[in-house]
Amino acid sequence: MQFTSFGFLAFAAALLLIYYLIPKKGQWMLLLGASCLFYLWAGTEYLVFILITVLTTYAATNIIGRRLQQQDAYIAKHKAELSREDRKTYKAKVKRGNRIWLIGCLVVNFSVLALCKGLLIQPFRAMAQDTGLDFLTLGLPLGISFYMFQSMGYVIDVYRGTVRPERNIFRLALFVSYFPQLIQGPISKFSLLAPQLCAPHSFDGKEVSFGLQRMLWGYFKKLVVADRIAVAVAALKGSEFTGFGFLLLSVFYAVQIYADFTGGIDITIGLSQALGIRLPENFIRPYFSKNIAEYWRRWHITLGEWMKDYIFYPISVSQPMLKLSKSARKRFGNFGKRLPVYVASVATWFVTGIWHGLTPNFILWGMLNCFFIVLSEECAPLYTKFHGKFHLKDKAWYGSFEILRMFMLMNLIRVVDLFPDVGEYWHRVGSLFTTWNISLLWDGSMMKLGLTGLDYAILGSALVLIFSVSLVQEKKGSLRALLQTKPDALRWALLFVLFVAVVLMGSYGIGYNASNFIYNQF
Amino acid sequence: MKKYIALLLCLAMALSLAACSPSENGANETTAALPNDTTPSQTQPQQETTPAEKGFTFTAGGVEIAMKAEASPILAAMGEPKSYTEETSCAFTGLDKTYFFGSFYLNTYPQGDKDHVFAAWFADDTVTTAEGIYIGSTQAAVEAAYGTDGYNGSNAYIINKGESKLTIILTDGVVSSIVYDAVFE
Amino acid sequence: MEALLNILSELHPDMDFETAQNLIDDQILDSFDIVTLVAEIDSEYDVAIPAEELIPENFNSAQAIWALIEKLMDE
Amino acid sequence: MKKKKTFKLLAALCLCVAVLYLLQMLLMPKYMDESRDGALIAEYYDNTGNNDVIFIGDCEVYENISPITLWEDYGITSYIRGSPQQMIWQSYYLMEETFRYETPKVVVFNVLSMKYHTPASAGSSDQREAYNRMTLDGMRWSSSKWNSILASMTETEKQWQSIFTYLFPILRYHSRWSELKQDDFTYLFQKEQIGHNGYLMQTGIKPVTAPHMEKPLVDYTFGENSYYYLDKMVALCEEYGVELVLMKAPSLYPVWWDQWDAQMESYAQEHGLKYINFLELVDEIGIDWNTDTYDTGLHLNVYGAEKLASYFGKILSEECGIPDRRGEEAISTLWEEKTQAYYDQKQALESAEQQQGE
Repeated sequence: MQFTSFGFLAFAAALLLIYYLIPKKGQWMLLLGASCLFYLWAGTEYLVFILITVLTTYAATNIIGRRLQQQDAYIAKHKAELSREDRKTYKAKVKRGNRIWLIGCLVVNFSVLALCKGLLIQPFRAMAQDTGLDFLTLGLPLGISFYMFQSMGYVIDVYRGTVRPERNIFRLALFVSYFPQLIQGPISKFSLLAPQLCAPHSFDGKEVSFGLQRMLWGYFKKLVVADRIAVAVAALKGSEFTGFGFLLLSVFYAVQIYADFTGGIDITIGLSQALGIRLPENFIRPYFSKNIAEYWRRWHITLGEWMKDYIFYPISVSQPMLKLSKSARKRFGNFGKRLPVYVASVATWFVTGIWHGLTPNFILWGMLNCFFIVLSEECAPLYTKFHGKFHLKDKAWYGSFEILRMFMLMNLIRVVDLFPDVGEYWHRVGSLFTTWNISLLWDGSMMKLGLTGLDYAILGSALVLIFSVSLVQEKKGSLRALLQTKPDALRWALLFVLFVAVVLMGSYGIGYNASNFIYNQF
Repeated sequence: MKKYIALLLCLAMALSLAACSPSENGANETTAALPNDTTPSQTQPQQETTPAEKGFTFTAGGVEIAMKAEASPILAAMGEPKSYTEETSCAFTGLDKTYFFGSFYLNTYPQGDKDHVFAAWFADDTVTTAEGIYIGSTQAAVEAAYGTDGYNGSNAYIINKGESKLTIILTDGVVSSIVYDAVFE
Repeated sequence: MEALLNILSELHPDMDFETAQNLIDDQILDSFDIVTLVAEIDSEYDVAIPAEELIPENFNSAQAIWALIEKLMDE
Repeated sequence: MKKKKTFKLLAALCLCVAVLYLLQMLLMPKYMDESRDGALIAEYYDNTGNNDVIFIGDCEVYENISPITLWEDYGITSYIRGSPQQMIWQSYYLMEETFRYETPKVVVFNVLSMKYHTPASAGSSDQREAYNRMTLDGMRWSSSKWNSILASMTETEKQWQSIFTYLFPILRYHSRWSELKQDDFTYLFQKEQIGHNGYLMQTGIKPVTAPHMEKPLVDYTFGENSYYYLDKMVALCEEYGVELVLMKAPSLYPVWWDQWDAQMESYAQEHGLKYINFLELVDEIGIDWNTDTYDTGLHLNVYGAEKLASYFGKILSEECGIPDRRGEEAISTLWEEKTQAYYDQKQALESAEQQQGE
């Protein structure tokens, strides 16, 4: 069920109503029921995948949890007779056992994920179709990349001893399948999300109203902007658009993906807020970033955090890496010191790449990001020197220049998503330097992308609005809180106008085509 | 008028949202496709595109007649039809035209500013399919030419190939009608 | 503690680490710095900081880092 | 204080709903100038009660029979509940709805739509959806409308969960605001009467030039779903004590195959119904294909429709016992007005036609 379907809205409305009417003890069960329904809607055959994750996660975390408990009990009991060394060896032994359970669980789950993703690409796709697994080739089970990572993060946390395992399998199932974040995240941490899911929530008018406002804003971005510009993005992928056309594609794609992804997240977070559940932010106006590291702290934050906590840090502070660091330092000096970080970065971005898709272009996408991060890190002293000399940073325009530079760079990296054929991508990138066809802006080509002049005007106005709102948020914080201080009538009027704008200008439904209504035969 | 309304709406929308028309068709088709980057769960596999297979044809008046082909060369070759009707087109805007050439009927639909073949059916046994079947052929001959896959179990063979559908209807074990249709997605 | 402060000021010479309390939250130390720090601490104090201890609370100030080192040495 | 706030909130909500409702009225097609057929269904509610005969079906009823002639020649009061390409399930639910307003003596159902057994069998999905709108949007809310919508939705519509767009048509027509015309404002609150008791008048003439040609079918048996709704019609009429008459209008195409005719013949016999295939009675009725059709035989024009009504009225009054109500004063006055409007339009259309011809 898509967020933009009428069914989803009706579903969410009904849920909200029931949620605050039933006894608070039952709220989490209602959420679980709703999540199951949501998942079943996508297709019954996919339910088995999420069940595998729930069951294996439940088993592994509870076994590890019990072993840790036994360990603590044992140490407490024999505190007097155990030396520090004894304690260490005992703990290490328990940890070795735990690790087996952890790895078992991770292997099972990531194999399922790899299988599901792998069957989408050739030659495995053809093999699956031959063996009757063809339903798996139609698309990924709903939200599998998201709930899988969220659950595995939880298993690792239990292994590390930072959270206690959930004993109630149904509560765990809710944590895994909580439907608002099933489609596109955010990837929440167990310690933050699970207690909220199961806590009783009383109706709080302000929270519900804020949540709904945020949903409305999300729908505006998704329906008015993302779904409208999607046509043009698809058209610009056509082979005739090289040079400036490619640059345009990268910008259009940036608009589409931003409006779509942040809009969807707004709907997710907004709905959750209306339910009394706070989810982590996933975006903080990423296009205002001035460098790539900042960009990745502001774009798809929860994925970045996940990668940092479970891939980047564990690799970079592992014993072999520390050893490597020591030896490399002797040989290469300061660069050697950073070597482990770079190795870990490459690994992290490789995983991030294949998480997005098992095709070469996503791996290239990850590596490009990694390359620029490392590059900017290595060049940092150079920059410092440069700025020490020229004092550009004091200039008012320099900040905007940095933002624009970052925006264009990230656009060009991101657009590789659209080209499964990596060669085609490089060809287009090359054409940036050879083809100067900026004239397509006014030679009528823009009108052949499936958008009318009115569409462009809507898009333009909507983007101005989104930009202004972002600017206010960047400078003054929450716009909703700001509006709250204004007269009720003004706030209501603004929200109503926004609502009407979504209804009238959203790209949804069958679309009115007058010629269909012209009577012609029966 | 349109401009006034646009202007009015513009004013009404204090948020400086310009009033414009959403594109009618295209937008809806793509709403389902969320970007891969953000939502791997929605990743759609690349569709394999097989080159279009050639559809069923038959030959009359020295021209090969294929579905969706442009009608004008066929009409030129066939000369004056014995009968001709036209009616407002149902699925397309414009006129559906039906020609009768004595041995077969030809039905066309407009696309762009040209007519294309929408359907054709035989009227007598002077025309044969490219596979040699005509009105009066036996069921055995049909099966020899087209196999048994398209048999509907009672009175007809319905076979799809490329952008065409061939329907052969039998009465008492003998071919009584042969119909070609253009196939649209 | 002395050695730790040295390591820190090597990373960011212009910072006063003795008083700073929000090294992570104010984005003074990024993930690259943390990893470097872990390596340095490992060679200086022979204490391996495991990945699960790499959380903001443990790295927000020099004192917090020092407390972490002491805790790990104690184990 | 709190009371005041609640009041304000309620007032604001009412205002929002009112604005949305107005917008919806504005955005819905008015069917006054183009696609006038779309306006017919909604007009019934101003003409309920006292109709002894109800015609139900697609354009083969609302283009081919003139109720005014039935009144003038036989004093029969009748109404046509038809819309473009009206599917049999839509006809059934319209029948059900009509019986909430009045119980006629005879219901006449035109059987052409038997050929479509599912929404998908009626051609292109987009077009089908548009016809659904013309039939369904005009209906007032009732369980009949709801059920009719559920039975009518095409695959595309189901995918879009279009049920919500029937509940709130603004969701269907939301993008129409850039195409609004003067008509949309003129007829915002009050529409003109387009039909004459459900009859849509056409005065043009376009003679039949050649026999219509249609390709043979593999299977001529009507679909199960078609029979399912026909059975329901029979049962419903029985329940209300209404006589059901089946008719096939004298439209030359779509072709009414002999095999179809035979099936209707035997169905009528089996259920003790009257089935009249007017195609076989063209000469008796006196239809002249050179003057009585406006589109080469697909529909009759007003001259043909008057001839058919004149012929059909005889059957209705003599065989079905429909009374002559010209003696009833109230009804007479009402119908005289209708007759006047009918001839006014006829004259207007004819002179417009003439002007165009010159």
